[in-house]
Amino acid sequence: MAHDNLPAIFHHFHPIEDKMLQIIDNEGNVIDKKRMPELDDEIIIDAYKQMLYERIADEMAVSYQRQGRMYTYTPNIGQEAIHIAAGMHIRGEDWLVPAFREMGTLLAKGVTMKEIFLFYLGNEHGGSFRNIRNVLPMAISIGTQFHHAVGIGYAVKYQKKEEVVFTFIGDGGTSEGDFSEALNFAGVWQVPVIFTVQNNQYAISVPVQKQTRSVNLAVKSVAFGIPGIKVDGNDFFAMYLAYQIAVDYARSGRGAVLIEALTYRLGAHTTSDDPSKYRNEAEEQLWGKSDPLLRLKRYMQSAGIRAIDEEQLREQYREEIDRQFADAEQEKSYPLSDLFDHMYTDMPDELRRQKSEYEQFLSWKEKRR
Amino acid sequence: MAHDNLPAIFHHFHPIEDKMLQIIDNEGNVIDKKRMPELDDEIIIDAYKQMLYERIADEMAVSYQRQGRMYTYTPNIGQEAIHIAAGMHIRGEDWLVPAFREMGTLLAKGVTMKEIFLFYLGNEHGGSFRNIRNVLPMAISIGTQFHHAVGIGYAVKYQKKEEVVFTFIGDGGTSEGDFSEALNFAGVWQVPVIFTVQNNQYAISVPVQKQTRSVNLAVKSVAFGIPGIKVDGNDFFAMYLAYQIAVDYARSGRGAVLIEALTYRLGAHTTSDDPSKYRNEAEEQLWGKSDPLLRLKRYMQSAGIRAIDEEQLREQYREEIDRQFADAEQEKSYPLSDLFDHMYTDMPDELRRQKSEYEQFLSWKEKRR
Amino acid sequence: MSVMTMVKAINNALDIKLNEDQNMVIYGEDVGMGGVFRVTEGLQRKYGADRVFDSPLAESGIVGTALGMAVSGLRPIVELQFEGFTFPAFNQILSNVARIQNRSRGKYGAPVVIRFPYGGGVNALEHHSDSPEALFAHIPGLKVVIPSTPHDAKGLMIAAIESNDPIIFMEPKRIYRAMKQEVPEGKYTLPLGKARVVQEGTDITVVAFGAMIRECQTAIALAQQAGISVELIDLRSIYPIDREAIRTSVRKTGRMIVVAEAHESFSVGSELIAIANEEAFLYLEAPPRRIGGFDTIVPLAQGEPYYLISPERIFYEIGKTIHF
Amino acid sequence: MSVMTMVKAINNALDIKLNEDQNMVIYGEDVGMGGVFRVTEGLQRKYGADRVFDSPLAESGIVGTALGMAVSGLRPIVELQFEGFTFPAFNQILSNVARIQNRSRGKYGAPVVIRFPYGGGVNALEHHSDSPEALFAHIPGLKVVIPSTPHDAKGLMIAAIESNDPIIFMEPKRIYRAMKQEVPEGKYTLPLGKARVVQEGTDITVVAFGAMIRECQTAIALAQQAGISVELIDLRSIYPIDREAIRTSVRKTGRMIVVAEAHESFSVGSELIAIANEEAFLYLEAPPRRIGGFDTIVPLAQGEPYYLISPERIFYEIGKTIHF
Ligand SMILES: Cc1ncc(C[n+]2csc(CCOP(=O)(O)OP(=O)(O)O)c2C)c(N)n1
Ligand SMILES: Cc1ncc(C[n+]2csc(CCOP(=O)(O)OP(=O)(O)O)c2C)c(N)n1
Ligand SMILES: [Mg+2]
Ligand SMILES: [Mg+2]
Repeated sequence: MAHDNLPAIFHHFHPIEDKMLQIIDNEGNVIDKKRMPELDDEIIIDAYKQMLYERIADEMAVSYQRQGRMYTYTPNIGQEAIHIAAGMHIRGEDWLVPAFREMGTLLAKGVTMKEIFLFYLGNEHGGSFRNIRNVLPMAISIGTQFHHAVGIGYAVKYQKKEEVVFTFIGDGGTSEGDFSEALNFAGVWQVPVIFTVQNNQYAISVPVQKQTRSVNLAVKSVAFGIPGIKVDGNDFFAMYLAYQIAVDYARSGRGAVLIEALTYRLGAHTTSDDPSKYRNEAEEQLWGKSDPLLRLKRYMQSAGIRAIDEEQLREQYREEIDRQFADAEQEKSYPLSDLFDHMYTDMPDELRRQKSEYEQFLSWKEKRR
Repeated sequence: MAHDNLPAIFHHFHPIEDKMLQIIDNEGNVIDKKRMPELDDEIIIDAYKQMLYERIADEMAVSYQRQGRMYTYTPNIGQEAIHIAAGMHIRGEDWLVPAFREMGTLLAKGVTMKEIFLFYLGNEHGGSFRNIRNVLPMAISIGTQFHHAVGIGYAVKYQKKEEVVFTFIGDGGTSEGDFSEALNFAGVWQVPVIFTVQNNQYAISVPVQKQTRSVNLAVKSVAFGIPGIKVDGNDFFAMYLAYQIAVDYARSGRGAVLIEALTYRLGAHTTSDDPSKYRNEAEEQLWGKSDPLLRLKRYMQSAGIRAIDEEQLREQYREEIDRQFADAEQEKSYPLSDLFDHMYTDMPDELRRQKSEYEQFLSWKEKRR
Repeated sequence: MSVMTMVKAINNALDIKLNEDQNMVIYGEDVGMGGVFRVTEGLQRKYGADRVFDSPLAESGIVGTALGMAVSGLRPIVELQFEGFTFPAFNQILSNVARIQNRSRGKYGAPVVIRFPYGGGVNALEHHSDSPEALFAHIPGLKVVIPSTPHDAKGLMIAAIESNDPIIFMEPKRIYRAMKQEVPEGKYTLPLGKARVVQEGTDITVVAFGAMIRECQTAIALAQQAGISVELIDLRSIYPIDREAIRTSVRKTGRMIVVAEAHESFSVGSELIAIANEEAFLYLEAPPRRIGGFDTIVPLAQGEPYYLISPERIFYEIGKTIHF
Repeated sequence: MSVMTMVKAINNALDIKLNEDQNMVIYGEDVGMGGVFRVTEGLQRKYGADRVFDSPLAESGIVGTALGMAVSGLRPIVELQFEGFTFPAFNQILSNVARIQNRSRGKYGAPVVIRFPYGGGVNALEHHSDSPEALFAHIPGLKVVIPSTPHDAKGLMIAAIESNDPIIFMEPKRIYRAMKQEVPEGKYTLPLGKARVVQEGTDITVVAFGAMIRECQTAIALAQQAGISVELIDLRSIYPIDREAIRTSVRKTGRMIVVAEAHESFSVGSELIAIANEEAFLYLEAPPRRIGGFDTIVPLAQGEPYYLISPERIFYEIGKTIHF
């Protein structure tokens, strides 16, 4: 691992020593002044607003699902600092290769809540993010997305572009072969990919301690010759700094970076999951104290940043989200051709035949009525 | 990674520092007296003889193949110290889960050359190692064997046995997802498995530098919370010591170990490969100086160990190997039922039908003559 | 007797065998807390975390380690969380689980049961609605089993666990809890590789399995009203297929349709049509047909009604074959 | 025109396209030095190591990264070393390569060619003699192509590279160098999805592909001596299958056998019999049959003669169908 110009932070927080980059504590106090990113108040306020928006969208999605208006849903609650910090660094031409729990970053890329809702309402048009450049659909088959990110990284490099690829995975996902293979390819090819592991402590019911015996997840980078760092994922500033450094590293052609963002899934795995089956409230409450929104708000208060009218904001966001959901709910036309049209760029006769046979059945059915 | 009682050597040679355990140098001089295993002369002579036997068997196999008497063959030349050192630690009840380039360890387990030849002569009976307990057939699908070893390790632990599982892979194989997954399972389950990576510098034509950017291969253990060590694989004593420590660690229930054995594939990848297409003679000659047989012989000479009559031994081994090959060549009966009998413990009618239809064809063919 | 859903019946089968055989272990993702469908509910508490446990999230590892356990004396049952996540394990299944017996000339067995929910109709995300049985059935060395009722699920699962061959056990998730049935409380097995005649009839043979049996039954009621007598066969085993059952029935009825959710091309339907030709060509009065899914990705919830095979569609196809 | 083996013809196709399209890259294990069968020989020297290169030894990575390249503007051709080593990549192929177009509603294409040698008859170790075409053909979203001559290999490969859909390109390794043929030097394509009538005949249709075409030709010569007129169809494309070619031929001859090396159950043969029934039922004079490998692991060299399909066996089966 010949790390020319490896930023000092990767030495200082070498994951083998299991140190964690943290800038503010749970009370919002700055504990690492030297590393505090210099951000205008307005940027911090904006970050908080984005986190709040993601939080509210999640809460509402869960309630739509409870009302039986949406199938399943995977909430992001507690992991917003990661998503918004990433979103503040991702450029329009950069690539986002998501897993399925990084809504805030999708929104930052320009994806709309309507599209996200449409996806969970069971329509592929929602998952395609049609109008936004360089975002892949969510990856359900865990781990596979890491290879796609590396391949995009290769293309970016080959085409001598300056794009950076952001990709995400969960703590559970680090056990999949594809995770390791992809980091290995990224090391060998030296591609501009930022791999984020959102270590939210659980893969559905399985705690990270049963997932791996490594000292942390960032240290997995060592096996593949890329720099890695463990970061407090509930600390917006730490995540902001980590992405700043990683983006700079990747964009300047030095290669890939692995970021472990330590966080906690405050909600259920999906709306069909019941966390009380496998974890206790005490634990949830403990982590609740590290809620990234709470921490950032406390920081803002103690730093004397202009107060925002949160109640009014919440109201505004709720309305906005409700509107998007209503829009998505209305878009319920799903023609038969949607099944066939995108299978191939050039539709085989076989599919044409199957479709037309089915249409015959439909007209028989129509007549029968 | 809570390494209670981690033997000091794993700290001293922590792979992140890229140090290598080495006890004798290319000239056979002891360079690490403190770690030199205390071995009777007769044991050292025996080790040398086993290495010699493996070398000669390889040379003869290659020549049988050239004579058109055998299909393909994968020589082990240059990697014998690893195989014999492992073989000297593996007990009758221990498990051997091979890749396909560890002949000396197979022989130590009791497998015969005849069986090995029979396999390369295209008969599954050769690959099954029928009479030897706890050896799996060679693994052609690279990486998959690591999971089998871990599963066996789980069974051993579950059944409260004291067996240890030895498994092997090449440097190229470390890129496969299964390699990483298996180390991860081994870490979590703390199973008695000794993983050896034979880093012979090449995966067919691909040099290890194109395989991974990690500082060495032993360091991959760090990603999965198991101890790892890089060892001079052409140094019999270093390998002997490494296995001694690893076996002790695993057998006492402390978990798995990863050993990177640094070596060189002095021969071709298989008999259909031509290394001159991708590497130069200078490199081969350089590594030739580190030939494990040469190094051990030099040590034996300078340590004043009783000389063996190598010419006579070679003659004796050649005859013995020729006899085994002749035996294998003669065993050419391969009844149709061999295809069907072992597919299921309880043969489905479908297979019976297929077999009997084929027999009808055969008797038609017979009559047609 | 006790009234059980399919989930409960499988749970009961696992319970009986765990109790009986100390060498049996069960693991997979989230299996400890009962699995996402609660099929392993309560078993960890009862049998301990060294026998019923969570594995890391890696399907190749789950199946590959199971093979290692199996060759060294354990009898592992592994759960893969959904059919769509069997594919990271496909290499271990095809290259090793299915082959170790033959590769070792019978020295090592592979008594592994790989079980997973499959099939559509549950308004799920991608990879949660597929029916990949044909992929497994084409792999020599495996047996592929699919139950259609709680009763069958229990008897077939116990048989699968007791078999010394590797079994792919596919559970139609759509009917996991959709029906309840009286199921004997004790141990019983059903033979692997044998189909069941669900209902006798004389005009046409309908072959199906899994969740499609119910749909076929509804269609058959429609057919009956139209004066058509249908024989319904539940395959139960996709490999080996019960050739004799097909032969007997198709020779009797002269007509066959196969109903299966999977993509039509290269499907169980194709195989059964080949068998019908081989076994009953001279008896065929109409071309045997397959009613399957399109050769498309199974759509998300809004599009799924097109993809799913409705009783009405089956009735329509019965009519077409009858009036050929 | 130039006399070429199939290896040379594919090499030539790759060369032409690399030269034409800067966005095309080729990689895989040992591809840099030409690959174990020398199909990519000389290309790295000519086009540089950023366009033709070795990858780490990880098939899932090879295919998964290719998909990433494809969605971002490159046109990757990847080599998997043998058919037996496609399975570590099976999940990437099935879950992503085949699906990204549909999943993204056409926003992202997947112009990936996945090529690998397949099939028996070369006295190889395990995993080097299989014919898994049916597994790929059952996956919606893929096209599966198999050439049987150097000429076809070149034309189909260029068409595959130019296609915007993902292609599984299976190369019958047994005839890689076993035949030479005049092949045009310039660029040409053959349509994907269309079969070729190799030889016209009136008594029976034989459908085959890949290395089996040659064996069929030998068998047909025997049949001719016995006064049987055989129509030979080379599928060329396994998915989509050329239904029209089957219809036309079987309606003419009334008889069909399918010859394919793969395990018989759930095979291309099964699919073609289904199609023959759907398209030509009333014309069938004998049951269409499939001549395939057993449902067993392909044996090592000593047992392989039993498994391989000889011209004599094909002739025997032709006779059985003719005299049904
Ligand atoms: C290959 C694969 N296996 C299994 C699943 C089923 N599954 C969905 S989410 C999940 C847990 C993921 O945990 P983690 O990676 O930590 O991500 P998180 O859900 O915590 O964000 C599992 C097992 C899947 N989607 N893909
Ligand atoms: C899964 C898989 N992919 C590809 C191959 C083809 N193959 C056989 S040996 C080999 C190289 C192996 O290199 P390495 O792991 O370093 O072992 P070595 O041959 O050097 O002992 C390859 C690519 C294989 N056998 N299995
Ligand atoms: Mg998680
Ligand atoms: Mg090697």
